[in-house]
Amino acid sequence: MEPILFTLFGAIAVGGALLVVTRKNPMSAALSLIMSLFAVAALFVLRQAHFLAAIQVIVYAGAVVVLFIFVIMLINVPENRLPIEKPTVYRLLGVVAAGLLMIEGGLASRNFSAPATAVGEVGSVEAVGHALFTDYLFAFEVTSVLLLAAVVGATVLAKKKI
Amino acid sequence: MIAIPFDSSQVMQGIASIAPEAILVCTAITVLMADLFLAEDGKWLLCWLSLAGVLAALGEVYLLGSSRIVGFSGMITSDGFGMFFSTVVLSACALVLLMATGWSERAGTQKGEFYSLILMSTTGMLIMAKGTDLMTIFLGLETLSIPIYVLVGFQRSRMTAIEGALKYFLLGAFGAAFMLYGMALIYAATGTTKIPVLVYMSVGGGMAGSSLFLAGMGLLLVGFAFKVSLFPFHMWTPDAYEGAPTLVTAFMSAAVKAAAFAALVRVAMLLFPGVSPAIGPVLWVLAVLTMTVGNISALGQNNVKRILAYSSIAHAGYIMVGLVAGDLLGSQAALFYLLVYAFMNIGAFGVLMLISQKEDDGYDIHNLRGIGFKYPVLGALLTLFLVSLAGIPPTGGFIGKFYLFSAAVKNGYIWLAILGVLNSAASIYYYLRIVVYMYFMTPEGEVVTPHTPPFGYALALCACAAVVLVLGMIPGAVLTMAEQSVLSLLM
Amino acid sequence: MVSALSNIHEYLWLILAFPLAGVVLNGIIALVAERPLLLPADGHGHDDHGGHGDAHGGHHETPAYRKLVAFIAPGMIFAAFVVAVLSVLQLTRMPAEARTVVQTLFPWIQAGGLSVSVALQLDPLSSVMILVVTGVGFLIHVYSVGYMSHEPAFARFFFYLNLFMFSMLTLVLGSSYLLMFVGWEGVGLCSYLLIGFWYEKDSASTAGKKAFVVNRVGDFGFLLAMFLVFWNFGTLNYTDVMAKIPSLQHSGILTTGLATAITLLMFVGATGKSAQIPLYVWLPDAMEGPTPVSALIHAATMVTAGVYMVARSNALFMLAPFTMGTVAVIGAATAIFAASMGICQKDIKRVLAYSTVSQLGYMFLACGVGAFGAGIFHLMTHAFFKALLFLGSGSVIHAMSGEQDMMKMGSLRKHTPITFWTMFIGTLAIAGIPGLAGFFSKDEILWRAFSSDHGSPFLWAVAAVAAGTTAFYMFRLIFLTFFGASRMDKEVEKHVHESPFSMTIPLMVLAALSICGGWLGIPAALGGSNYFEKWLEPIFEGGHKAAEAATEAIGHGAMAHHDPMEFILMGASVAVALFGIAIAYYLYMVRPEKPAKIAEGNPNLYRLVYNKYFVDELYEWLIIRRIVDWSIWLWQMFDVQFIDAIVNGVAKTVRSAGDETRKIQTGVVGNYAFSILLGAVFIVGYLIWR
Amino acid sequence: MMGPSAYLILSGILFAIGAIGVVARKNALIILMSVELMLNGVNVAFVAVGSYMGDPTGGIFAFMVMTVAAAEAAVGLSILIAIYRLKETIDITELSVLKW
Repeated sequence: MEPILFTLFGAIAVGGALLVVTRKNPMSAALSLIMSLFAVAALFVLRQAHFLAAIQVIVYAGAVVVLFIFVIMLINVPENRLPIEKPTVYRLLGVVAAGLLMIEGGLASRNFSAPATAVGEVGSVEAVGHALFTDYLFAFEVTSVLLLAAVVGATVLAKKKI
Repeated sequence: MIAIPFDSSQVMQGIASIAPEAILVCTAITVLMADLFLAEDGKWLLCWLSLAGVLAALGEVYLLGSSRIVGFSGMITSDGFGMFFSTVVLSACALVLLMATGWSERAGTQKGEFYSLILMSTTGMLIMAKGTDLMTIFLGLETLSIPIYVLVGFQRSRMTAIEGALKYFLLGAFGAAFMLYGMALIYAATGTTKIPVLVYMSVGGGMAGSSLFLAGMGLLLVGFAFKVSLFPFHMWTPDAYEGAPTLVTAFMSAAVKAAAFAALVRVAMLLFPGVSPAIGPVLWVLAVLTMTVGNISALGQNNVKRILAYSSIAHAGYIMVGLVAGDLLGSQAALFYLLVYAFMNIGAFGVLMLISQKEDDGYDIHNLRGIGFKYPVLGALLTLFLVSLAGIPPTGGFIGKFYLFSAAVKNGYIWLAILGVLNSAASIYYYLRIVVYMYFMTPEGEVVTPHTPPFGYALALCACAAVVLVLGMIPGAVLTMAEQSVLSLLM
Repeated sequence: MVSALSNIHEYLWLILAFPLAGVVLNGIIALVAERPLLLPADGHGHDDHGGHGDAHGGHHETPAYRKLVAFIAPGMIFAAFVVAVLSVLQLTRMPAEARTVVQTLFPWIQAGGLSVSVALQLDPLSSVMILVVTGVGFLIHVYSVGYMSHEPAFARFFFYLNLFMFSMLTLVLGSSYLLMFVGWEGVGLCSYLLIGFWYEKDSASTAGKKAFVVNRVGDFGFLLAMFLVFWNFGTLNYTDVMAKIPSLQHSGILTTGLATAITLLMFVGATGKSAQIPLYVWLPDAMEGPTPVSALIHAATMVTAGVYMVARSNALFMLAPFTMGTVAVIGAATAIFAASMGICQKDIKRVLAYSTVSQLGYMFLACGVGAFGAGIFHLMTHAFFKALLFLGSGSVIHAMSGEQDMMKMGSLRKHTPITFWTMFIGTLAIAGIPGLAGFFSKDEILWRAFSSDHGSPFLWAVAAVAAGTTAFYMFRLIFLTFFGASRMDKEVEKHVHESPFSMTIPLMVLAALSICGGWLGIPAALGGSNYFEKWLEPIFEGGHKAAEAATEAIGHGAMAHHDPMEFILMGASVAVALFGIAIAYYLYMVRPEKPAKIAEGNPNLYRLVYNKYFVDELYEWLIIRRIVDWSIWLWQMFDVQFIDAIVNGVAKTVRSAGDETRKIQTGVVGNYAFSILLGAVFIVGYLIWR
Repeated sequence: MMGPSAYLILSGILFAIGAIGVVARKNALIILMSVELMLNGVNVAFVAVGSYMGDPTGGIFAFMVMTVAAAEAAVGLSILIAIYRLKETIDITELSVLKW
């Protein structure tokens, strides 16, 4: 079952990603991004990472992309003032370079193999929660500083009057 | 339901290992709160409050000393290496805050947000420097970067500032993604992100055959290279440096670079030996290209801030020479150089901030005409810092370069040393050019009137000058300290 | 008193401390008292003086601070000189093999296997250097008090000058290569500051920049040599390096190849500092600085640092025959080349500048043939007579209200007798007239160039021709300046005056030294004892021993001192010098006046005489004019166009490369990201496909 | 049979597509989305490796990456807003005052 679902959701994720980088209108790009993120969430479920799948949907697709959409509507660039993007040699080179990186990553990943013994109940809410508040407590605490910085920073830059 | 065991001794140990960071975060929050209650004419307190916090953190670093404290299941370690870089980062932060006392008023940064962002960024730097887990390094990197993105664009009504912020942000996120991808590949190859375990697995070339691990190391290197601005990952540097408020530029060039190099040195000293035949040439090429491109690009610049930005790229290349050498001496030299670099660069920016009347045009080299003789102290200070950057004795910059290049020679990288010394010789040209403008060019019209630095500012400049000179004449103690800290890393 | 003297070597640091005190005091005075000068309100007065401040009439009250400076600056140097003399005197009382005193002041760097202390080393070689530096330096300081008396930035000038003395003494007294390098950079910086002292002159600041940039090329060599020494010897102290040579040779670490690499790199450094081909270009331009600076830095002391370095490292150089050959050939080539360019110069200081380059070539020639003692001997005598000549030319310029063009001088002998006589003595000395200082040192070099194992008749011939050329252009200078009819501007002529005593007394002292200075080293062939060479022997015998060990040769024994060839060569070189003088006399004393006079008096006779002189015309046209033309051509083509073009061309190329490199910085984020992506692709690709 | 490396390869593909977006697009908003895409690709790798290895690190790392991504998005979007207020454009080719 997993190969089929993997192929399906993998294809949706890649398709959504391709749409993100090819859409002219940022709104369609944002919606494609949601599609891709949902597909990735499904892949997380396939890997028994239920907690992360939920977070992916709630935080990523839910909050982050909504923020994007919010900003898109806020600044609301008219269609005719969107940057004009034509295929150029430079862009082709960019695609080629990214393709090379993909091939390199693929070649390196090809011989990845997991130990046969591995059993994964690591993605459940309980397992993640336990790890998060024992071994990774520090990381969890650091994110609070990170988020505080982001909040302060976003306010400084975006509020009308400082 | 699995109960989470509570081991108070471990918690205490963990808190001890991050005590300086905790002090900084508390100060940051206090500053934010105080900002709400202070009247407009009382805002100057914020700066001193932040400074007090930084000094307290610095004191705490020394209270902890160089003894090894492993905190939070090996996520972070306070040791001699961490102490050295905490010293560098916190002194850089303290100097910048001292300068802010005389500068924020007119630059419009006399705000709680400004100081708390600086403090949070400093926290991130300490975390990055002390992190012994790839995750900690990544989180530290982000915690230091996000406030910096904002600080670059802090004067958001200035187009260059906000443009610099955008560029730095987009590329920073892009670069961080590469680093993250590298970490993922390393994790895939080894099943762990803890550096000590990685060392155990990779020592003696245990992982040298794994292309997954190699690719991961390469991408990790890309991430670091971006942060320390090595060619070809350096392009954001001049733009972000030019756009940022100069105080932030000084902070970035000294502290961010030091923190990023701290993590890079840790990784390079511990993990690169396992893959050295593969990664050695890469580092060699990066070092040479970075020096050359940085120096050559600086030659024709007319904006002093940009000159110093390119010079900072070149200096990243010099420091890489120490990493290419790859032994104790090389890393020791790199550490020493980062310390000196922090002081001389902040000093140079500090003097320039006084001379320039405003951002952007204020940093045109022509504004320096006639400064040298009219304001001899400022001129002499700037000359001292530039001489040190150029690596001329008897300054700390010379000792640092001497060590870096002799480490290269010692390890048989003769050509690297030759190219390095040649580069250093070429770099004299543009440092000298600034001095020439100060002393040997007659001003067209009035000589600009520098701002009179208040006490704190003057103190910071004098401290920079003193450190640069003292490290040039009696560097022994600091070199020993650098040696000890690298040794504590290798333990 | 006796007890204080008996351990004077414990006070060696005073030699550095006195100039340093001068630096501090003059710096404070400059900051406090001359600060108004720096402010725009007084800017006009500054400009008036600064432009060509060599000489201005006008008498005004000397402010007290200037008197103080005039007392402190030379006083400190004099104090250092006294300490130096006492130290050297005590050194002479010690047994020859124990004449190395090292005084450690404080540990400097002690980490990573490198242990360098700030330590001073007094030995026969450095004793010669400190005596020359402090002695000549003191005289030049005294002279400067008079010469710069109209300069507004008086204290600043002496601040730089004392700083220079401090750096130079660090260079020669330091006990390790690292300390030498510190001094090396220090003197470079001071030289640059002093060349550009009158920075309002564009040419002055450009010249300063050029000096600094060219010197960096040299420093590059020095630094690399230092790294190589450090990693193969594990130390940078002279005594340790010399002591380790035999054992390292034995263990096969110190091969000829390594020695060649180290010494060649050192020599690159020396060519930069000591203005040898191809890095000599900065020295003639450096004459933009005040004349005492030219005398002190660009003639007597700093430019000889390269020679000192080579002599200091003689043991290493002796191990590298290839380097020795290079040093000798470059030295000889520079000697003749620069001398030939001195022929056509019109500016009195530029003549002396080319002459300095040429004389430095002699010193390197001496080192290159293994006669380090002769090189240092010439260094000393040259310091005397060249400082004298420069100061004399300064006195002339002073008398001429700033005019430097010799074509606008003439007949000054009557107006400035002391300057004339002292400069005349200096000229005799440099031309190698027997009995004067230059004769003994130059002759020693010529003889060793001929007779030494590393020498050859060819080197001798080149050096001898250069000696003749030197005599020619120096007498040309004397004749054009002091003899003949006056070609001065009427306005200038009214003000011509002899310089004050503060300027003429140093001239007289230096003239005396130019006469007697050579008597220290009268060769055995002339019945002398060559005390000077014996004094330096402990320094150089190590090198000879090492070289013998390397070649496994049996000692050659003492140099054949009574070779009759020595007398023949001596006579030949004197003859060449006299020939040069004769040509100069003929061309600049006899010829210029005769045709004109005769033509005035009797046209017929004139034609006759003209025809009679036709042979001479032909001769002159064929040979002498050709030589002068050739000299001009050489100067124009090679110096001005070729070398300058190379220096400027390299600078320009690098800079335009920089402008191109910067262009990849398009300002568009996407392109920056592309660069990052490409970098990542290359790195990862290399790592996995390697 | 699909091996565990398939997830890594998919992760590489998503990462590369994101990189294309950053390099080739002019619209700053879309560049920002592409960065999110890259981070997302990395997350696939972390989660898959973690679950195959039976190690919680991967999941936690992915969790941290999401947090960082959210923070970056917030700051990045506020920079864009500030820029748009000042210059009314989000075209990066028009935002190139700083160069050379």
